[in-house]
Amino acid sequence: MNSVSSGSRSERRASAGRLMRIVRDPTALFGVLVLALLVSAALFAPLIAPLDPNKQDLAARLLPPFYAEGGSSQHLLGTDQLGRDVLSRIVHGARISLTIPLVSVTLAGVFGTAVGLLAGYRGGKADAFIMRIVDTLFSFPGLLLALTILAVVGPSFWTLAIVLSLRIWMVFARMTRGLVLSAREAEYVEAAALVGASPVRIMLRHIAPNLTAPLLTLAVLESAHVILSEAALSFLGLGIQPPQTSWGLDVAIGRQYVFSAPWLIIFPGLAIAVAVLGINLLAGWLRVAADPQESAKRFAAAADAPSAWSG
Amino acid sequence: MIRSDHLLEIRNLEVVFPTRDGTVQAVRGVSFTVDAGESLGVVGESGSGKSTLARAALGLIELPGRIAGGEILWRGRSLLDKRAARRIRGREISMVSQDPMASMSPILTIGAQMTEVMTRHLDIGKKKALTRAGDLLEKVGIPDPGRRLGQYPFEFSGGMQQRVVIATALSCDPMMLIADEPTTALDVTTQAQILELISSLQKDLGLALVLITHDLGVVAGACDLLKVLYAGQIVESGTADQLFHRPRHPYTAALLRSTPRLDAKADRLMAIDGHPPDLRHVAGGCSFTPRCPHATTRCVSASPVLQPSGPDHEYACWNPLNDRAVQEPPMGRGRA
Amino acid sequence: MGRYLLKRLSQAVLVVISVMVVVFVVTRLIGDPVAVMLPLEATEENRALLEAQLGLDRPILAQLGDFVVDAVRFDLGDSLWQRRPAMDVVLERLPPTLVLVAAGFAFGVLLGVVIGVVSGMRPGGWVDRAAVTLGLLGVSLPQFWIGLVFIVFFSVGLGWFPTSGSGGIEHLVLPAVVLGLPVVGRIALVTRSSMIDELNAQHVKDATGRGVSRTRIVLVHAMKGAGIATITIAGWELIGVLAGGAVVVETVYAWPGIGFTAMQAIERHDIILVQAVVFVVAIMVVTINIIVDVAYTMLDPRVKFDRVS
Amino acid sequence: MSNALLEVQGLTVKYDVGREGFWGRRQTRLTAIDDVSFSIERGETFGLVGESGSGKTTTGRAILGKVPIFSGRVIFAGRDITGVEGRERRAIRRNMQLIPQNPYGSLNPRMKVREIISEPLVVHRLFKNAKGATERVVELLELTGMNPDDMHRYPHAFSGGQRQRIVIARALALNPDLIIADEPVSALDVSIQAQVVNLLQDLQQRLGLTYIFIAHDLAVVRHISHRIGIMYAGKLVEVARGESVYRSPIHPYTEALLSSVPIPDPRIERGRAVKVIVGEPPDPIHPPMGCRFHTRCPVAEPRCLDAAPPLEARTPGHEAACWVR
Repeated sequence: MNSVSSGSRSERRASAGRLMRIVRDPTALFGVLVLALLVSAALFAPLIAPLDPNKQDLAARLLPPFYAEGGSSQHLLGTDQLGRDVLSRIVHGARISLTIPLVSVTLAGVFGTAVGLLAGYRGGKADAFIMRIVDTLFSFPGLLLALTILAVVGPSFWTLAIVLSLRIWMVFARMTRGLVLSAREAEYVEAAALVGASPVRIMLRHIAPNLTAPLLTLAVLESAHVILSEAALSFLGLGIQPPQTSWGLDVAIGRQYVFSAPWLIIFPGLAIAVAVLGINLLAGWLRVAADPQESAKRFAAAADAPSAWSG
Repeated sequence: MIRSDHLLEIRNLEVVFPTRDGTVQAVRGVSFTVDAGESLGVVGESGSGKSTLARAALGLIELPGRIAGGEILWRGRSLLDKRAARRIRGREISMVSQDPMASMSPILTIGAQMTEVMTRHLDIGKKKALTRAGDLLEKVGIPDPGRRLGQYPFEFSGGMQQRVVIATALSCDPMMLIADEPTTALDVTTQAQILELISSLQKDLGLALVLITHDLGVVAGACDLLKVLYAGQIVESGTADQLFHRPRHPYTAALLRSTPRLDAKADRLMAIDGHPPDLRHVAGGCSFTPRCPHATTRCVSASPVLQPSGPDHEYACWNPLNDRAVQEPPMGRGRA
Repeated sequence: MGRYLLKRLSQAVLVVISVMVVVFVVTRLIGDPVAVMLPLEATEENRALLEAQLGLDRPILAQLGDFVVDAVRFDLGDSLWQRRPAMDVVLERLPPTLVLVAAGFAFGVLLGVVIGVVSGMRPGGWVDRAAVTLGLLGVSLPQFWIGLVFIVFFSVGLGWFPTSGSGGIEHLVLPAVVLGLPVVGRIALVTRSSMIDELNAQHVKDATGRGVSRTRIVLVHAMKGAGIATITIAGWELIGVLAGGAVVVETVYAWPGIGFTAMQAIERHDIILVQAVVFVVAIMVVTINIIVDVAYTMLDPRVKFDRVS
Repeated sequence: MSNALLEVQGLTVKYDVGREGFWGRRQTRLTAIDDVSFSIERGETFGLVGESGSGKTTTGRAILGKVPIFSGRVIFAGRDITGVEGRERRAIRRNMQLIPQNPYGSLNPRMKVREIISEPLVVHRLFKNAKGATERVVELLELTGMNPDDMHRYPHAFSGGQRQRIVIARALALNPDLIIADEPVSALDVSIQAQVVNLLQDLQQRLGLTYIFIAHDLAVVRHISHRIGIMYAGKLVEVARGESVYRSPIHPYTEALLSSVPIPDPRIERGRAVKVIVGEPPDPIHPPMGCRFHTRCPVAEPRCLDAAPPLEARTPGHEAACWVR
């Protein structure tokens, strides 16, 4: 009724303008840059990494980073107990630490979305049955169960990726179902049905476009969870196994030298933290950017606060 | 202190709301007064600034909105001072808003919400406040108040909820009641009940009433004086009789003619072409010009100001309608 | 209400059974428990003996039946490592975990709610920005890493707290704080955003218009509403702490709880003991779920009304 | 009544709203509309008025086949279309269209006006795609008083009144016989409301449309309708020509409803004795026995509690359901 609501009727902005706005949002920009850096590190690891991550040099064992006494510019972040270059290991570790979330989230996203679509669109008994299973899975003791499974089945890249995707597919299913249900309630969907549009057309033309942005945001957010879970499992010895390397595994190995060579845990851990923070910032921004109502609300709530601060 | 003999005096009020797509000038230089016991109707369509005006009068404009100019005086004291406004809200001026369901907290009992105002403003304890709350409920026509006080808003029907909101508004014996679309969310039979309640309370308690609505029918019975708002400005103001029967501003007249009436069957409604202006980009001149059948070049170049035309009557128009062009029902015969 | 509780309880039992069936399927069908448990040099006789001992030579459905019946009787078999009932081991190690979880969770929720409420009151201000940054860090930093960094910094560097083990309150501080950090983050972010929603709700604006004081609006109107939203999240957090965080933190600090025990059991290939831990944690998880639901019902009159009628 | 375009006979709609009893054995049903019968002639506007929960919207939706019908029949152009589903129902939609209440929600924000208006044409294969239907879209936009260039814009660029014109253009795309307008102007401002009401009247004259005009605003309904049906708590209580309803209402509820509507004229309003009816509409899950209005009726008698009065003709063309009057 008041003039504000009638004044800001712009529900949809061109996506080009949306992309431009990320540049103006410092936190989102930070997230994007961090991710770009890590992704390119993973893609071009052999080019970027100064040394071979598995090359041992027992003469140069446990060298401290460059800034500390005894550190050298050859090993910027020091070396481990076998004389391997920490920086090179981190750059290479990005490959596994970023592929695992990519694979797990893709698996979970595709499966979860399919299940959610089925539940949301069919409704009735099928919906009730599926959602009962999903609810039950939400009450499972997550990490502990994953540990048990990995202990029995044996950890490998694929078992790890699958176990991690088993822990999160329900999130996609629940969200997809919710989105489908609320989109089905939309008046323009009913209007389309009333002019005689077929169910397939309604699904593809009117409902599906509402799913992409939120699901993409969810996928970004869930990959942060997967990175943390992979790191924790690898740290506990049930994730990535040597000679492969991941950040969590490096921390686990460095743990034995925590008193004498703390840089062995500091830097790989920092890599995890920065990656997850970057993803979380991006997800926060995406959520606001994808939802015009939300962004208008934020604008009203905090005149010029950066949108990603909404968490 | 600025002198004012009126209960409420608003001078040249300007309220703006910055949005991403530009700053909305919601209220643009509005001045008026309300005296004790008066009943004033403020009529306008959505976006006319009527709700903003109500909230401004209570010091309730929230960021990013702000009062960009003017003065609001309550019995001579400025309400632009937040602390003064806080002292007066609920005690001397009360408010009833559009949607009673949204107006009360869904998770607190009616009793808790009625007494919290009293224990703050009146020097009484919780127990006394509760007794008083029960009396008030009875007064607004809610049976079995003792039991009702322990219930939550969702256990009441829409009409009953609005009665509770009214009772709460009256709990500290205010001098003025601002009712912002108090019956818009209600059914017509309930609306009749609530309007009757508000009118009788106003007379019994000697309240000043400011009734804000888009519905001309609602103000016709309840208000003696009227202000017509368009695009954030008062375009005409006067007694209800004057405005309903001898409107001078073309917008007032057009509004009356485009309203269908139950008591008169017209072949055709006289619609106003176009739509209200975008208040983010206000052009000079009279805002109604693009929709006005009597507009001239002068209307585009210069803004008319409110000028008096007889006791209690003002309008802002360069080409006012003839005073004798009496608008008697049934109206709107013939083609647009 | 009675019908609702009954329904919830039967769902809880169903969840615990499903968890155990999953564990059963994984251990007996996908994995080979005997191969996992026996040392590499074990002979064929050792193998047969263990199979008979575990009842693995019987038909799979009979095994499942035994497994479920035993679980209902709280008898999950003897731990191979400790050579006594696995359930006894778990129950013995449970109190330290409960102490740690209680301390970490309380720290997380209290600090998280305070930060969330304070920052939600003035979104966009510097307090809010600091709080949101803290919240984001809380959910972004890997727990095991923070644990180790704290050891390096507070134990080795400053010498304030012991590096590991249990004992006095000084042993509890670091693990509890580390366990609670992600909870602080998420609770703060959720409380903040529901505070913002509540404070922008029409009923809060109208309460201001009615003359309700700002203090009462924040402390009663907004916080009660936000609290209802926070409770659900807190329930999820507690489950996460129990079934995830505790395992990691106990391992980092060698805290003698069930999480640490589970890791030790995994290292020793003691599947029976791992199963017992999963079983007990599953029971605790469903109990928390029920408690959260009931708390929700009691706090939100609308829900109560719906469910009773 | 052979000339009737639409005949509704004993229409009853019940919704399942939950379960009762400790074990939830008993299904709770809400009777949204109960034994509603009326018929509409070609080219006529039939107004359906009532307060919220009276069942007016459900009646419209039941005719459109959007809610399951518990009992009764809907006969459209001589054909029984009760319970018709799927492909056949989609074929019926060509002749029967809806104008919904909310002009903001009923247009897909991701589609351009051209795609929106041409969608019915495309789904009924009158044209291959939105581009092919452009000429017809231009025609429809002009018909509804819009600028043809508007078809390249998204709905958010338009005001409420313009959006409602787009909605009307879409409804007209297939040349339907019957249009069910469910509160088509209640979300609009008075000055815009008049534009849309006038447009609907013009279109009826030019295209020979038949309307069911559902609204809570009696004044608007009276203005646009030839005949009016008054609903209360799921029952049709009175049906008559607009003039008769206003001048000589029979049912006490109709009388109260008319008396509740404020007249925008202070001289009339001040002198008028409003017959305020007390109380609230009944709980639809447990409606009162007998006549549903008896709990609030000023003239109720003992027999009103015993049985529901049938809707009967009192004078030619004027039906009412009341024992007392």
